[in-house]
Amino acid sequence: MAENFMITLKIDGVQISVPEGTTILKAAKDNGILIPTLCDLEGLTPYGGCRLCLVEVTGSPKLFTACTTPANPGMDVTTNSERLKNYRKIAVQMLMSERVHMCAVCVANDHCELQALANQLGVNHVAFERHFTREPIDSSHDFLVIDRNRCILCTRCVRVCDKIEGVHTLDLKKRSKNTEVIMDLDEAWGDSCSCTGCRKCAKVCPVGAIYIEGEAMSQTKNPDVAEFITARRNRK
Amino acid sequence: MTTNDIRRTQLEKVLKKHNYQESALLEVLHSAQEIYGYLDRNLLMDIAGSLNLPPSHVYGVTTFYSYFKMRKPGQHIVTACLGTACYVKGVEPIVVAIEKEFNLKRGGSTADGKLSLLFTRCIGACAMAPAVVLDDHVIGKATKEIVIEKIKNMLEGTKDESV
Amino acid sequence: MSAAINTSVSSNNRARIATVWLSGCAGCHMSFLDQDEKIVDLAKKIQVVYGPLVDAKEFPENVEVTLVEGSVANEEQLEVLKDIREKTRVLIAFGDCAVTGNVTALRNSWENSDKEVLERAYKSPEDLQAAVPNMVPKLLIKTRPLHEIVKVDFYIPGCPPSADLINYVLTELLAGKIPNMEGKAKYG
Amino acid sequence: MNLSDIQKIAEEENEFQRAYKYRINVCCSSGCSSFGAFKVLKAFEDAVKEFGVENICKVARTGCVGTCSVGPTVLVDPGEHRYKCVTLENVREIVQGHIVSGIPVKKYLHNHGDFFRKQHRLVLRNAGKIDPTRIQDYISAGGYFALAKCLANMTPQGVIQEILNSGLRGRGGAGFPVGQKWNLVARAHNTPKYIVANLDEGDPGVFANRTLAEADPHAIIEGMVIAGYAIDAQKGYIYIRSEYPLAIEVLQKAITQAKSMNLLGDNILGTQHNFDLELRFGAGAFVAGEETAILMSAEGRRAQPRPRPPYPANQGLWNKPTLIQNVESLANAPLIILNGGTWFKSYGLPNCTGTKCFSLTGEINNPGLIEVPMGISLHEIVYDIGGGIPNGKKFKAVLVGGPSGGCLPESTLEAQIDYDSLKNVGAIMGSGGIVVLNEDACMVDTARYFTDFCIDESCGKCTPCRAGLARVKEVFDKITTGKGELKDIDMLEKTSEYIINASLCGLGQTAPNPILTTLRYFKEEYLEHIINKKCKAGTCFKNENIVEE
Repeated sequence: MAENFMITLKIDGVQISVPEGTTILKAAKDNGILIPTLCDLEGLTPYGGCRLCLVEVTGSPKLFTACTTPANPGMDVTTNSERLKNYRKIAVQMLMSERVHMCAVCVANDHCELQALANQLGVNHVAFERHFTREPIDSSHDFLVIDRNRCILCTRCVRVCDKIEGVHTLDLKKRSKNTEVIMDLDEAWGDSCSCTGCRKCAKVCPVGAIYIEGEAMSQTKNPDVAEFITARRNRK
Repeated sequence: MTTNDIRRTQLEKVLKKHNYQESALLEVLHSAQEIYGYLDRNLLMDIAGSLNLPPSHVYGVTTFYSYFKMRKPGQHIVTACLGTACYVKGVEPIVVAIEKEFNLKRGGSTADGKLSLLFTRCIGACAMAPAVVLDDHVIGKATKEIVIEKIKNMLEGTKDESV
Repeated sequence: MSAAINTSVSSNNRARIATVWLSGCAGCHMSFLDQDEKIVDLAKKIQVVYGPLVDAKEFPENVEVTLVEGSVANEEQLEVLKDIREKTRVLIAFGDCAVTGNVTALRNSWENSDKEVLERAYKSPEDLQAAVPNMVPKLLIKTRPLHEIVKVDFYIPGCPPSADLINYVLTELLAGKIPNMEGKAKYG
Repeated sequence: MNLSDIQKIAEEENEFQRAYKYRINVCCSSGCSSFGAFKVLKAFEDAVKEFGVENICKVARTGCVGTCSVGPTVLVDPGEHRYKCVTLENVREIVQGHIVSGIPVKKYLHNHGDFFRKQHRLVLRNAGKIDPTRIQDYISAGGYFALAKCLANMTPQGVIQEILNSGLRGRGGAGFPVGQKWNLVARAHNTPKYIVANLDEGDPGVFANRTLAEADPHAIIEGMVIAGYAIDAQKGYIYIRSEYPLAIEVLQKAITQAKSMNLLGDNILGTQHNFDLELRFGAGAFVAGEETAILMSAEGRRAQPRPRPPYPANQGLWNKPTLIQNVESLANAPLIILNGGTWFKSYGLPNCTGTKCFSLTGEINNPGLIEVPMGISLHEIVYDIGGGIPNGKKFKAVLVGGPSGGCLPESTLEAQIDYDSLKNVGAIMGSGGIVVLNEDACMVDTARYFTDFCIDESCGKCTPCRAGLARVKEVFDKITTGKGELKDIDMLEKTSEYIINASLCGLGQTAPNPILTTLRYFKEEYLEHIINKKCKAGTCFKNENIVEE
């Protein structure tokens, strides 16, 4: 593999060089340009679902997800135009209106990536009518709890369970707005035979959907776990 | 052998035909539904084990596609087509009439389990819209009177010779 | 934008400001008072003409800015808010309940919550005589944030919004500027 | 088997068929069979025997004739006499009159007006003429000659060049040049390569692909083997909806026959070329027709699209280079190889060549399956081929391109059928559905219906499509129950724009088309709903529609 082959591109007017095959998101991040994202997480397979990392590439009318699009030589990428900012605000509002996101009463208050993003982008209200889902909270597991009313369907938990822990306890059921995260055959978490209780799902959850009973969020949240384990595994 | 064993043998044949390949999941689910009528949890667990797939994956796939049924359907099934042509030509009043006449809700079955009312997004019989399917038989250019009469005949077991 | 405050209409060159307390816990008002010494500067520029902090019975005409705390949960509040909107030039949704519904809207997940909530509050298994009093205003089917009922000019999220943020927003508006909320406000 | 063997089969078959003076083709496609076509077929066979004319009259089961609304239809050759609404009772009369006495039975004949006059049947060349369950029928009509020609006289690059010359563009909706696509896959380095034929016709109101498969399955198979030769793929899948049992049966039979005659499998026609074919079944998911979702589904997974790049031409099925092509595009290939790209270009427009199949339905006199040259106007389709609106009603709109197409008013009817013109008026080619609405239709409700469809069919992966469409639906619920406000129109426009630009796949990117086109052409109806709380069509504001929160 020509992993040291470097390519040069422009992001927000800055010339940068990255190894071939790097995604735009990573290329930007490594050069101090943070593109917002909720579903992407280093160490996991890119998903491209939340649509927050959309960027403009000069010469194409289409928008590209920075998390899945590899940086190409000579690319001219804009990450923060007014249009993109506006789209990100809409995306955050759609996520906040889709299920019950009431920060003040959420276990992840102050440790939530959706909340942080709303604050950062200046989303000071949600223009869409809010939806109040009423999924029962599953606290049947010894210490892991899932509140699907707060889930944003980023599938970080599903991917970390599959790729990093390797047990694939979690997956999605149904489709469209009825999509939900499930354990095994849609069992109560406590009845799941395959779950190892590794807690990684809670660590990577960007919101307060999966959490650990009786543990402070500051202690639970550790999204870097996926990257960290991947790096350790790849150690020669 | 019990019926269940016979069915399991049939399913095993299907699995073998597909070489127990993970990628044949949809085909296996199709066959399993044909053999058993619907896909219950035990069956899904069995298939997951046979294809060496995580149960959550199998469940996720089964529930993604609307063709797969996880509940036992009624003895007879009425499927109304909700395609554009049928909608334009007025399938909705027919559905309402069926609901009223047989006292069941869309997507559900009658209390005695004899009749289910299901939906499909277009069976491709658009030139004869609106279309309603009774078990495997398509009624084209349906009206509520015709459909209700045919359902009644079907429930009474009288064979309809006019088609 | 219309949000910039015009101080010239008031007699003493101070902007006529009102605060209103709908379905909320008064925490936002507490935070307003929590501006400490900054409130002294602010007081030189504003005149509070209505609200829980002052003794006025009727919502006056020609109010420049109204800070509305809390969501709209019942029919009375619905009328009050519409009245305020008519008499106010700049209406600010003040705090999470006003902006999102927050805790007060959690009942929206339940069907019939407009009835059940009252029964839960007033009836009890111990006292079979207890009943929902008939002078309680009828609850709306769903608790709503302000902007779903009337036009809102500005939003200050937070549960409660920090005193500094309140001060920043008011100061900017009084200076005829539009506050930039990026990275400043915080839900929850 | 080789070319001369094929020629021999064709000659034998032709001779066999020439022995018959008459041929009765009974359409047994899904449409007609729902009116009992198979029983009619049996009745004809019996009647022919009864009258002792089985030596001069061949009764054949065929695919779709086109006039699906007057089924079961029966075509008697020579002379292309079409009988409509044939029932078991008048079969004997037709045989007696037409075959025994030699006089067509006028009272049962179908007066189809101009239905066929403006059509050009290239893809549907054999539809209604041959028995789809007999490979000999296909061969006698010139089938598999193109494949033999490729294998014997053309290089893979030569085949691609011919397709490039023809200017054929993908018939699945997006209109990407087919030759270029083949080139991309041919040049991809990785092996093995795959072909996936898209027969997941999920658009409600569309049945063109199904009809093709039921009427002429070998045209699809031959196209796939040719494509396999051109791009060096040895394995293909036909991804077909499970809602099409008859098409599945016909295709399965065709594959078996092709295998037994060495037209599929190893060393096809005695050459080095191998190509194997399997069916894959969909299971009721519209989104599975999307290019990357179909791959997920064919791999046995949830049909959730993934972002491109990487493109399937480089990383498709099991991350190998994959050619995904609509079956109609594939069925064009044998014709182009046989007659040349230049010949193909003589049909349609210079930049948009050939023909396109449409299913024409809704409030129209002659609904059915049509194939028209590119460049024909919508007006000609609706009024000349379709015969206008029945019951003296007025035309209101035509929906072109399925649930994510556009609702076009009278003023756009002069628009011609090609990818760009349709895009200009707000519609898309889509998979070829044309639904006509008359004055009784409510356009707000129509847009709501399509939004509803797309919400149900959204895979749920990306935010704009999953959450955005649901928000849009709420606005429609408001408007159609009398709670609409003027600002809702603005909200519809802005949200639609966001969904189009930010969605992951074609479903989300086109789902707001009906909303935007109805807003563009029928805004007054929205205003009427919002301001006057009135629905002229009487569809909205009904109690049963009101969703009380």
